[in-house]
Amino acid sequence: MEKDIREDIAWAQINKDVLKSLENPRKLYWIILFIAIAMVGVAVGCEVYQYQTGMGVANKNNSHVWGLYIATFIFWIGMSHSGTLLSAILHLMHADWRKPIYRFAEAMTTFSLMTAGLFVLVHLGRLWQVYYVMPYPSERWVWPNFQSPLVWDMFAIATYLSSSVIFLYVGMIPDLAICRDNIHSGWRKKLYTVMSLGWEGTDRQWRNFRITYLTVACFLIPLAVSVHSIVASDFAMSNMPGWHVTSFPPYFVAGALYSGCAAIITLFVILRYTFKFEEYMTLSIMRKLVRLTFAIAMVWTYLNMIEFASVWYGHDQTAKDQLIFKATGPYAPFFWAMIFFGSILPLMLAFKRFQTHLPILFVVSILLNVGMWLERWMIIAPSFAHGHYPWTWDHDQWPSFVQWGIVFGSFGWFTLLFMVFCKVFPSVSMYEVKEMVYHRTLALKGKSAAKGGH
Amino acid sequence: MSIVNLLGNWSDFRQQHPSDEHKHLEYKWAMSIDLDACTGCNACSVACYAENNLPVVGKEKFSHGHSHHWMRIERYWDNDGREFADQGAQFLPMLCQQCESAPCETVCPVGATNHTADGLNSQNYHRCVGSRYCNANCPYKVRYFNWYDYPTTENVWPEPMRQQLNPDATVRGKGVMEKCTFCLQRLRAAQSTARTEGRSVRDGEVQTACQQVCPTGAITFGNLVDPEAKVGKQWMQQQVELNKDKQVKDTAEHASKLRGYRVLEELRTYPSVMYLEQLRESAI
Amino acid sequence: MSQRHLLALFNDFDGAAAAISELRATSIKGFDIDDLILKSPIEHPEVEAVLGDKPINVQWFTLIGACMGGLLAFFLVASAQANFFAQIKGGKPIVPLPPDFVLTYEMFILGGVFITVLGFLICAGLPAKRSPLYSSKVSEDQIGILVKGDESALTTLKTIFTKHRALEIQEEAGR
Amino acid sequence: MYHFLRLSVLFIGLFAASCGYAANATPPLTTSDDLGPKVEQPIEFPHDRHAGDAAKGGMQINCMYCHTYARRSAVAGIPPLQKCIGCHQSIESVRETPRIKKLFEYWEAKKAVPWKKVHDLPDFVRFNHERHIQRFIFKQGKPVQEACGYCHGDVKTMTVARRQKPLSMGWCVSCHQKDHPVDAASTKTTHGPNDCWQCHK
Repeated sequence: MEKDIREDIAWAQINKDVLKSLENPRKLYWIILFIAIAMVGVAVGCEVYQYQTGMGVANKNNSHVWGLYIATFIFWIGMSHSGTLLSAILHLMHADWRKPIYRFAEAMTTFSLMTAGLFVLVHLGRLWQVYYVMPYPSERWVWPNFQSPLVWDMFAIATYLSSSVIFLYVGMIPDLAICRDNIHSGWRKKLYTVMSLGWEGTDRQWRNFRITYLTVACFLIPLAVSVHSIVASDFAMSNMPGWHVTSFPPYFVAGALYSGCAAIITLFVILRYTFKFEEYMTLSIMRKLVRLTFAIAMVWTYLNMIEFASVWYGHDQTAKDQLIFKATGPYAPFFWAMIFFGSILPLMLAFKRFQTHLPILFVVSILLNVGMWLERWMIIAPSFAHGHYPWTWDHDQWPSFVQWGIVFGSFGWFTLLFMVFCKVFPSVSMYEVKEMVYHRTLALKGKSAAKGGH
Repeated sequence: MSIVNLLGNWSDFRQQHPSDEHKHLEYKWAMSIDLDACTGCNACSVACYAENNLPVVGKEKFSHGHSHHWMRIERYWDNDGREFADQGAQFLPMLCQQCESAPCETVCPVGATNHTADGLNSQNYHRCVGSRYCNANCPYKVRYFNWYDYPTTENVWPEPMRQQLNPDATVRGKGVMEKCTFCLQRLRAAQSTARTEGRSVRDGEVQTACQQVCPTGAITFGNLVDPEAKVGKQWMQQQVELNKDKQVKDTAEHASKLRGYRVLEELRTYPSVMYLEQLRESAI
Repeated sequence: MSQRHLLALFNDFDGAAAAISELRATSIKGFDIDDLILKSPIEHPEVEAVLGDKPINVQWFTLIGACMGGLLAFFLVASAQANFFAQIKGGKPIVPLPPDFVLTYEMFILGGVFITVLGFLICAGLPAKRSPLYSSKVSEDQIGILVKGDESALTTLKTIFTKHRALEIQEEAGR
Repeated sequence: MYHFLRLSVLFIGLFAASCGYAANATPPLTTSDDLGPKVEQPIEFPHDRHAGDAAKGGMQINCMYCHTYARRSAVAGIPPLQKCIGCHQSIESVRETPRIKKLFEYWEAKKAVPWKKVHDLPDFVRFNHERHIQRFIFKQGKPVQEACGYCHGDVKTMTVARRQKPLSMGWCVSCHQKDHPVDAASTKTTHGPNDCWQCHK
């Protein structure tokens, strides 16, 4: 039985190792950062062009009014869910192995939500009027339409984003105090001093911290589920064939956890290498993570089957036609690619030898996410290409380079935010790794004491 | 103020609109289109372009599906699998169905599209943020988005052409959704005149642009509340009822010979446009 | 009589716990056990237990915050729908409950989270100024006990700390 | 305790700020006396001379004598030059004043006076004069200058008309949501329409 973490790491060593990540990452870090900035540049260029000229340059049309933006929006929202899974659900379940990896997963939540938020803006025809969606007392006495799932989205995402940021921050306060104590000059010192709020690890602080962290974790779990259910309502509440499916909310939540877990594997591999976290992000933790991903992949596969089955056995002819269209029409290659990447490929993760093989996991986790992105696209596009009304059936549409460019750039934007975060803030939770080491030591002591007794 | 309003009118606000308690009082605008009379000449579509300041987007944008034809003529070449190619296509003029329970209304995040007291499905361009959810949820796909800034950067109305714009209808900028209004400007003018004279709008007093130009008189438009209106008589004659998602005549044991039907009415949108089926020689 | 602070650093929780128990057991003149502050690099409820029963009040903030958030949202949303500009959505009531409940639920959580964190800051006394004696070792791997006592009590306190193998004892400079 | 204070001050401040904002968000029905933006007209038409009170040397001409379309059409209309000349050709006493001379210059050149619009609404708004005049003057029997003044301000005291009211949507709504009596005799009240398409096109 391999260990999640060595119990003989000195606590001072943990501080040292993690604080080192704030100083000198491997060269790869800078390469990634550079590529990310270049990608953001592409997206910004495309967006400026689209903003100036009109949405037409994205090559959507009057039957395909939504496109890659909404698909990618759902993708990023979905990706955010696994951070909550790791930090909140596993916290409640006292799964100790989450401790070295939950911090960056939580950061991933925050930044992927921010990326998702951008897609809402990019998608809007009149992005300069976006404040109309906010419920604010206006001179005109006009309010947003609270019946619209998009307004629910706005509420849900605002709640989720602010709660995740708070959760991330609150959980980071003790670590920020460590940074404050160990970094002695520069703007970082000031930043950590302000952000650590004068934390000293007193009993009063820990006592309140514990209950606060637990409470916020309890709030975040139903929140995360509700957020993606609401995003699913954007579709399930409509009457389009292919969208009007009652199993969409759980299906979306499963897909969300799935793509999030895959993304955590990817980032795990990257961080482990660039910041030399081999001691903390151990292969044993990776194995648990991969098993979790595998389980969620199978849940997703099951719910996918359920969706197809309910469409197939339901007597809605349009929805049935829609399903056949997906599997055989112009979108068939993408549809089958989604099935392959989403349901077949993860079967590989069931084999022990792949569960800790980092290069393979890196590639596979990216492919899983490609599959999950295709899933979102396969929800959006075919419904527009084969809706209720025959007029839409012969309107072919292929996203233009503007759409692809912005989608491409969003990955750079996310990477940029994430990598900067990992350089500025401790991406491994120091105090919780100490707890983990401590608990292991206690457990070992207990074991040896029990042995001695016999 | 609002809370007092809320508590005071709670039971009223919990009623469905429109319902038996909240009927259309004075007006319920409706249309019927006789497909047997339609020759597919596209005059209605052209009239609509002229009346409502629709931009003519040109060949290339049209081929990308960026056209604005609030009234579009669709062609269907077959009917239940039987080929009628020798008789040419069947035509279906498609416009906003002004649904009583419109799928577009509930989903608009900013409330730019609502149900009016006279049974129209309103669309406010200046409130629209362009989320395009309304179009996504419209089963008929009769909402059109301004993909480009037609009046300015695209310059679809170069200088003397601006003189032909209808001042009673807005010229839309980029990024907003638009759709058929049943020629709202004409309705409001007629309603105002009638109101001053202390009566309701008489049947035939107001015509939509498409109706006005239809050479075969295929389009009938009027007030469904008015018992004298031709459109109401047609609906009655065809036994099509506004508030049903399945008409009694279709559920009868022997399907009736009546031609009236509404498009996709099983989706419970309760559209306000009734079509009269075309009779083909070989079908008789 | 002027009071001074004393910070003792311990290598492990056992030593610290033993020291606190002894402080609690012996009554020292000029020193109140409630003036004792335990500082640790990780949270440790077992050792905190020896400090005696200390109330936690964050959950009351949570309750109030969540309820207020939910109520506020419902009334905001419903009365916004029912204002003069009551816009009819075909086939729906003006104040439809299911969507309003969705928003109420979201704001319930938002209010809960925000007020909980506010309560945390208030209850934990954050943001705070540094206490008079602080060692960065506490954020690393040592357990600190900060006591405040009369000058006369300091010697006794020091003896107890030394007895339990304190690594280091810092003393606030006398005034 | 200190933190309590700091936080309380912050939250009281935030609350006060949002209250202030909310209070300002609903505009008052009438603005203060300050006149709106100045408009340069080709001829400084003295509204006070034509429509003002007799006591102040005005002629108390009914608004709708010149703005004749107001009661029967959506727009009030600017009177044609003929209307001005119709009276002024027989008013010898002011015939030689500079403004009237200018008026006759336009007349002889057969050119319309290029009046500037003072009360200009956005293109997407349909304001129907007829409906408001019918309702307030003919049904309720309100004095003409009062009814017109709801939106145009106290024109009879101005020379060149200026925009006194904000003419914003919130301002329109603030009147529409009030209960107005249906006609002069009845006690039944009703408010203005609140459906978007009544005013927006």
